[in-house]
Amino acid sequence: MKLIIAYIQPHKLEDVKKALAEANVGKMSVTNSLGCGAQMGFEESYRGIKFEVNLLKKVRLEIAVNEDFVQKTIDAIISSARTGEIGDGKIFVLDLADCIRIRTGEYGTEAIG
Amino acid sequence: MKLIIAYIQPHKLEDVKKALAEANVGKMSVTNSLGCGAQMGFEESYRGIKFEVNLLKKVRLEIAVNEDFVQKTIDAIISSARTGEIGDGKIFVLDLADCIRIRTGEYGTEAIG
Amino acid sequence: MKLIIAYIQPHKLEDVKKALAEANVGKMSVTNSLGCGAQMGFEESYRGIKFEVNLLKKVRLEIAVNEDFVQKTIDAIISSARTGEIGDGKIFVLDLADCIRIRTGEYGTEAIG
Amino acid sequence: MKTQNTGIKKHRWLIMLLALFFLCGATETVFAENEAISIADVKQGLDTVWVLIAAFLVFFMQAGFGMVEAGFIRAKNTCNILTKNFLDFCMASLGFFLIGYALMFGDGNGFIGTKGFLLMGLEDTTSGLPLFAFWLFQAAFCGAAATIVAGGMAERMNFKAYLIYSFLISAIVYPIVGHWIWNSGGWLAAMGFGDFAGSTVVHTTGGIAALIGTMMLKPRIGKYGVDGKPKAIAGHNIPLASLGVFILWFGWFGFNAGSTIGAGDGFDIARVAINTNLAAALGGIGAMITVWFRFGKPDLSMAMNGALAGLVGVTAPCAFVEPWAACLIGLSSGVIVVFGVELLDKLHIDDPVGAVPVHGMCGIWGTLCVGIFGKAALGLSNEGFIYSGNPMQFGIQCVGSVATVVFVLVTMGLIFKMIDATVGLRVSRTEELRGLDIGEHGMESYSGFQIFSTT
Amino acid sequence: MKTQNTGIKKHRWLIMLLALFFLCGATETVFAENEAISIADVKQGLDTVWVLIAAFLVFFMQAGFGMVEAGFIRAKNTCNILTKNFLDFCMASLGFFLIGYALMFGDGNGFIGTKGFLLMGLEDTTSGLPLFAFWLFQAAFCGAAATIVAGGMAERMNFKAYLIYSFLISAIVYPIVGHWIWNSGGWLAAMGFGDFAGSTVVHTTGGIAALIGTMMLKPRIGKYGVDGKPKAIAGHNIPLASLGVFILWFGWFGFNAGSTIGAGDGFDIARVAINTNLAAALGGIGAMITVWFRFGKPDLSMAMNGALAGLVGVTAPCAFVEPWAACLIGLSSGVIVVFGVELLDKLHIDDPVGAVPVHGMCGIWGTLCVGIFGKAALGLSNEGFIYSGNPMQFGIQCVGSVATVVFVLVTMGLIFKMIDATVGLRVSRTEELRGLDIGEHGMESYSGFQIFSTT
Amino acid sequence: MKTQNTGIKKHRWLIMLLALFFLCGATETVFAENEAISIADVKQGLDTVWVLIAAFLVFFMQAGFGMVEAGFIRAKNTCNILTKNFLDFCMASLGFFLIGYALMFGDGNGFIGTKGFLLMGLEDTTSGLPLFAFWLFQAAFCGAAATIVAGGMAERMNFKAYLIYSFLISAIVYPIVGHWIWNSGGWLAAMGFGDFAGSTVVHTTGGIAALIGTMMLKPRIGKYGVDGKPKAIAGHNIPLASLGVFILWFGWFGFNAGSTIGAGDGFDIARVAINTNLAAALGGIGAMITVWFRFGKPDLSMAMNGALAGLVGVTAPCAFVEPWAACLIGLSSGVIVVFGVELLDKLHIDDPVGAVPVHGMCGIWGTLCVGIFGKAALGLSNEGFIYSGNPMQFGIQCVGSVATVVFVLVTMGLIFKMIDATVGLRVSRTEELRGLDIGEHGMESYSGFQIFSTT
Ligand SMILES: Nc1ncnc2c1ncn2[C@@H]1O[C@H](COP(=O)(O)OP(=O)(O)O)[C@@H](O)[C@H]1O
Ligand SMILES: Nc1ncnc2c1ncn2[C@@H]1O[C@H](COP(=O)(O)OP(=O)(O)O)[C@@H](O)[C@H]1O
Ligand SMILES: Nc1ncnc2c1ncn2[C@@H]1O[C@H](COP(=O)(O)OP(=O)(O)O)[C@@H](O)[C@H]1O
Repeated sequence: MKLIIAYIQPHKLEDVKKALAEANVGKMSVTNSLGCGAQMGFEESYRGIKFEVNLLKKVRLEIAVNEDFVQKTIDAIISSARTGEIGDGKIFVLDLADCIRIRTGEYGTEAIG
Repeated sequence: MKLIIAYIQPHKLEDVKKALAEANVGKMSVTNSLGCGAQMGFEESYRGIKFEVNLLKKVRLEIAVNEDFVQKTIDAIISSARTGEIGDGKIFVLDLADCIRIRTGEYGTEAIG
Repeated sequence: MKLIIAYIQPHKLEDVKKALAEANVGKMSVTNSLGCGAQMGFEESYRGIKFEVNLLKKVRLEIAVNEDFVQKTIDAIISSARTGEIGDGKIFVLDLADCIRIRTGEYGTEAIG
Repeated sequence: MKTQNTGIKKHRWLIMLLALFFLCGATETVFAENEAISIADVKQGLDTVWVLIAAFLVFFMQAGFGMVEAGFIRAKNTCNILTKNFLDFCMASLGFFLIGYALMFGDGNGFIGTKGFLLMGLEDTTSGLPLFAFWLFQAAFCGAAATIVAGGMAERMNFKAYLIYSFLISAIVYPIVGHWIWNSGGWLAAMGFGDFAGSTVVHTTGGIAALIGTMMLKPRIGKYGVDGKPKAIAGHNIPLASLGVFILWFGWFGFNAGSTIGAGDGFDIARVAINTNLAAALGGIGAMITVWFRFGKPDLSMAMNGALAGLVGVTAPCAFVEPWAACLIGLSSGVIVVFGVELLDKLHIDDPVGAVPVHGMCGIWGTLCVGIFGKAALGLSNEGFIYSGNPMQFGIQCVGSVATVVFVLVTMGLIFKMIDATVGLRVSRTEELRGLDIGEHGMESYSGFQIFSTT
Repeated sequence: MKTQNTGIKKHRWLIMLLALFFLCGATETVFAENEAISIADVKQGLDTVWVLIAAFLVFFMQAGFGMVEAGFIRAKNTCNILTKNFLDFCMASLGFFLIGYALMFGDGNGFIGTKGFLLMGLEDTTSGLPLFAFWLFQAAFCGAAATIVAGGMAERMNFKAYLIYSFLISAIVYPIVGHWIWNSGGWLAAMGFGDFAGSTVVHTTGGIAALIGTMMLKPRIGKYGVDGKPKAIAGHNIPLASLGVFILWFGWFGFNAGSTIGAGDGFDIARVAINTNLAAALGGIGAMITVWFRFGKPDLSMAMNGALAGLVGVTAPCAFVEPWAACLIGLSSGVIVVFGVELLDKLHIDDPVGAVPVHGMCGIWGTLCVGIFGKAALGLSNEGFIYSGNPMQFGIQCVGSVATVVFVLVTMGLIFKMIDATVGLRVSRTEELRGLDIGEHGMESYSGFQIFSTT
Repeated sequence: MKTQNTGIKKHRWLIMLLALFFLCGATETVFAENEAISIADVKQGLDTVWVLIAAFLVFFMQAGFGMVEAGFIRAKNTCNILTKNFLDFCMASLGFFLIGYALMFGDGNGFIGTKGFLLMGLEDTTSGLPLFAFWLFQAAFCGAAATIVAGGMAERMNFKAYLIYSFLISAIVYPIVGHWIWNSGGWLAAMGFGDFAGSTVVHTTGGIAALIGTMMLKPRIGKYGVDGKPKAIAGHNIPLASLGVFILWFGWFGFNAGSTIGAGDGFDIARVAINTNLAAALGGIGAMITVWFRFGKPDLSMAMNGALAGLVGVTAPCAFVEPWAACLIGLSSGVIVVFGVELLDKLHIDDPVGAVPVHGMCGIWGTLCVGIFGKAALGLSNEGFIYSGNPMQFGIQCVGSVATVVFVLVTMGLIFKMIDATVGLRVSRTEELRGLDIGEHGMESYSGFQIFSTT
């Protein structure tokens, strides 16, 4: 099992969700996040003081999947979130030692979907 | 060491915290999250346009524990967060390679608690 | 590759970012989080009812780095976030199985920076 | 050319005619150029201006109520309370137009009016004002009585139930109480009961309706622990509530000072206005001191409730008392409201915004204050207790207050029971947990904002 | 000259007459020293007080517009709309001072005024009011017309384009329409066109300008799916919008009832005020019922639009109709607005706050209602259709409404085209996605708040 | 029986006396039936109505100040500033009732009044108004002066210190300055110093108190980097601030136009009102242009400060100048405020909301403008500089302005020192970091909202 963490542009969320659904990945958790990367920030000014904002709004997805879904998930995200411009985001893959469904108490790969 | 990530219903947070405290797990980090799972969303309508909301509010817990606390933690969460209804949530367990306490610079299992 | 998760005091974020930049770590993701740890909470009262607030505001950093950057990153965080007082925070280190840059589709250590 | 109105009398017509003749001549030359400037017209114009502006201010209080109620509850129910607040004014306008005004100000018996449905068959002026101006002022009052209840029953009351309730209170219950007290033919008015601007008519009515409603609804999920201890469910937007309090205070100047139904020579409206302000200020101070002493923190939400309590308290006596007395009334109301909030929590009556202590308790207290601090010289039937040592007026005030409380408890109790039996008073558990905004209206109040709520 | 009015009584007629005679002489000299307690002065003072307060209320509507517009859009564009709303009132004040007033109320021909630039060369009083008071009232109206457009074009219009547009509409387009209708020399005024407080002058003008602007701007990114289906882009702060609606309603009392330009004997202002209130209330109820039936949920945002629709609808006829007619006008406007919103969505005209249905459609509808429900006895040129069966007035209303629509479509269409060709009407895609607050102003509306927005 | 007031004149005394004699008889009987329609009563009624409504508007400014101050600071200190804002009005009401009014308007010497504590022993009317109406208007002013300071010292001032300060300024410091200028016996009044509605009395006093307070408090943690460069600490709720500005502008109509203390024949109040509006509008435009040129972005927060600056600037001269001059005063104030904000940042004086530039600097500037643009024909003692070339009035204005600045610096400096030595001016570092809402009041302003703040 793997835990996939993906950072994407906020306005791509709907597309990514659709692509994931088509890849049969329906479960996920979404958080908002601020990202600092290759993408340049922008300048704000408040009452005559300028300042650089280099934390940009991103959406963070956390998706736990069984091994055979890992590549499909990654591909779905890449295809739907890519615009080719800096700031498109990153995907991180972690090993998932275990997974438990609270409702039933099931463990492991059964519990993921 | 393990890093336990749990998604629970928001109104269960108080109960879960109490159960964890009884299991001697007092440290944790909490974030709000939006979850997409087996639980059905609901319909909103705004100015005559209906739309499906399928991201539901969840609370995300992140708890780093030593090996001997893993099962206790999981059990405490399950027992306090379970209602038996869809949407109760999931627990993910990850291997934790290291842990450092910033204040003291301690590493490893010492630093967790 | 490692995924470093750090919880720090909110007002230390600027210092930590500066320290990381000096250590050539420029990419990261930031989230707000509520932490429960050794640090005591505080008491609020609302309309005559007192209650204990023991979830304190923290900032959560997520930084994916290649192996040779791990220690530098940790040191930079410790040196910039430490005040010596309870509540300074924790750093968690996880193994990162893979990393993908969405824009280019690159995998692995290439994709991290 | 109102000179005639001013009345000339009867016989002695010859002299009168002569006089008139000259007057017309005199005034004509002045007025001929001036298009009818009679002093009576100007006076009526001025009185109308005053009462209309007061009516606008009272209308604006609706916004104040909405903001206070919204600010003191959780974000997930905000849209719901605002819809209730918005619609109840609409419903009150309609109900008071169709039925309410007739029941309240129409001729009839001591208990209820029976003439003037749809404002038909009434004279053009009333109390020296154009009927329409008088109606608007009274309609805005009616809306206030209805909306008070929304706060007490917030975060769990069925929306349809609220609509039915709000129509009934504004079209029937409130007008009946109003008839007793503000219709010169009402039985309490006949007794010499003094309620200048409505501590009883509006606030006791609204506050007691909130009390019975809140008791029947039961507390919100999670408000009282298994150990019975109350838990804090914090309001989600204190700046909004604070703005609401300022709007209410602002509007209250119209509420109280407009109840003179005319500008007169300015003395009465000035006294009412200063009393209103002092009572509000002292109410805020009183509540702040009390809450600070009892709970160790200067709690803004309580101080704001205190100012409102002072305003409610001074509403009945504002025209009958001296400024120093207004200070005392305000201060005491501010203290009462803090203990009132505590008391309700002990009784497990869950009133999220403090509608019962503010409007119910201080409405009663203010009514009684008329009997204590009121002065006959300022228009009250009997001299107040502290001046005369005679409890006559105090007794009358008790009668009126008790009568209103009992009447509202019974009628509103029945109405809520009926509603509960039909459409149901309370929303489902899931809906309450998820929030009424989504459950009832399918929309969020703060779309896009991350709101972390565990209750 | 009060002594006379106070009337004369009884015997002693001879002496009275003498007295009167001398008093007339005496008072003249008396006033010379005593600074004028003349009834004409008091009356003018009262009228000025009334119109100034009304002007303040109309000014305050600017806040209402700002809050409604801000509340109904996304957080990321809030600062931008507020800046537009704030500056357009500033620009309107300036433009109306320099040019607008002259074009609108200055003497000239039936189409446009040509005197009074910078308020120079005008008489001290106009319509029985000090010029400055009259100007302020009218300037506040002018600001309202300008700001209506901001809502329809929200979330994607270039800021500089907006500034240019807002100067032009308030200095030129609005004053010309106003001249036709509210200058006694205007061609529509001469025809007997009735628009008491501006359903046409202000609201049709603003609403139609919003329509053409919105069409030219194209919808917001993501508003219509590839399948053409509209998507909901929810407003970010419903309590703010709700407050805004209350402020508008409050201010509208000044808008309509102040349009009497004087207090008179109170009857007119009272009628206008009650009609305004009833139409607003019934508008809210009408929209609520309609939206509930059609979409299954009592949508607050629509109910609030309904109240505004009722207000817009009753603005033209408020002085000419009876309260029951105001109820009908309000109710129908409330229904219209719901269908209007739907219609625009079908036509893919993306109007985030409903400026076109509320101000444009109901502005026209209200104007026509004058011809249907108006009464000659209340000052209209011809009896309305339902009383007389004669469509004369209705016809006149149609002419005025059509003329205004066409004129505004053409002039504003040209203005927007010109602006588009020079500074550009619309912001870039990146800027729209990131939000205009950052793109145009480099600041955030809710600094520190976590806002999760995927549109 | 006002006929007497109207005075009696000169020759023809015998007949006049006769006439009066009979009139008295006549009117008495008339009034018996008619309840007093005398022109003097109506006039006094009208003046009272005007001043009371103005007082309500000034009171409402308190809400405006609260929203502006709250909106321009961080979320974590919002509740604190709102509590301060709320309580200082309560304290000012009390303090001005007990002591302040006596010191300000009571008879005494040129420096201070000594009669009328608790409003006792005063005549029923003052300046042709019921005393209570006059008091309320003045009390609302007093509250404004106190609350200005809250903004400058926001986000770090001890709550108890604030309460003490606010009582002292409203009960003592403000009334003394007011006595000099607005009591006919005051030494500056005697010199012919012109401050129509309080650029000096209210705004300079408040602004300079904010200056000395802010300097003594030191900047907020993190405001100036180690390199000395200022950092932006963005306001958390711009819509709230924007609403506040509109409320202030709205209320300012009452502030300035109500300072006529009567409606008169409408000319004065109309001039004041138009000047107020034009100065505000031009202030907004002036600041917007300046900030856009200097910093490349149209910064709403500055434009709003500009409107307030224009309002402050025109407050002293509003009755004495022509509209075109009001435009210039507004425009220049708008420019000044931008440079003022920059200057303070250079001096490391950390004034989160711009209280010093807006109220202090523009208060002084507005006071001087009286000497430049004022006209003797409009009631000023001497013709302004641009008309006469004579710097007399300008000189007087300088004297008054300097005297006020010095007096406030000294007294408030001492008061703040004393407070610092006893309860302490500033909160602890931890408290400041965590936010004063939790530290001082134990509650949050936006419970449940996720707020991400690193300062
Ligand atoms: N090494 C990293 N650790 C944590 N988050 C990262 C890392 N690299 C990128 N991110 C996240 O991904 C987002 C996009 O990264 P960026 O470098 O701008 O995109 P791209 O690689 O497409 O140019 C960042 O804003 C940040 O949230
Ligand atoms: N595979 C997954 N990856 C990430 N998050 C998940 C996954 N499955 C469930 N979740 C989280 O857990 C929450 C509850 O899941 P759900 O399927 O509704 O509950 P249940 O398994 O009890 O029916 C979801 O809303 C989501 O936040
Ligand atoms: N075991 C843990 N699991 C998850 N988060 C933790 C853990 N321990 C600490 N944290 C996070 O780190 C923050 C600081 O921890 P705390 O114990 O107060 O600091 P310190 O170790 O410096 O005394 C906590 O508020 C919490 O967010």
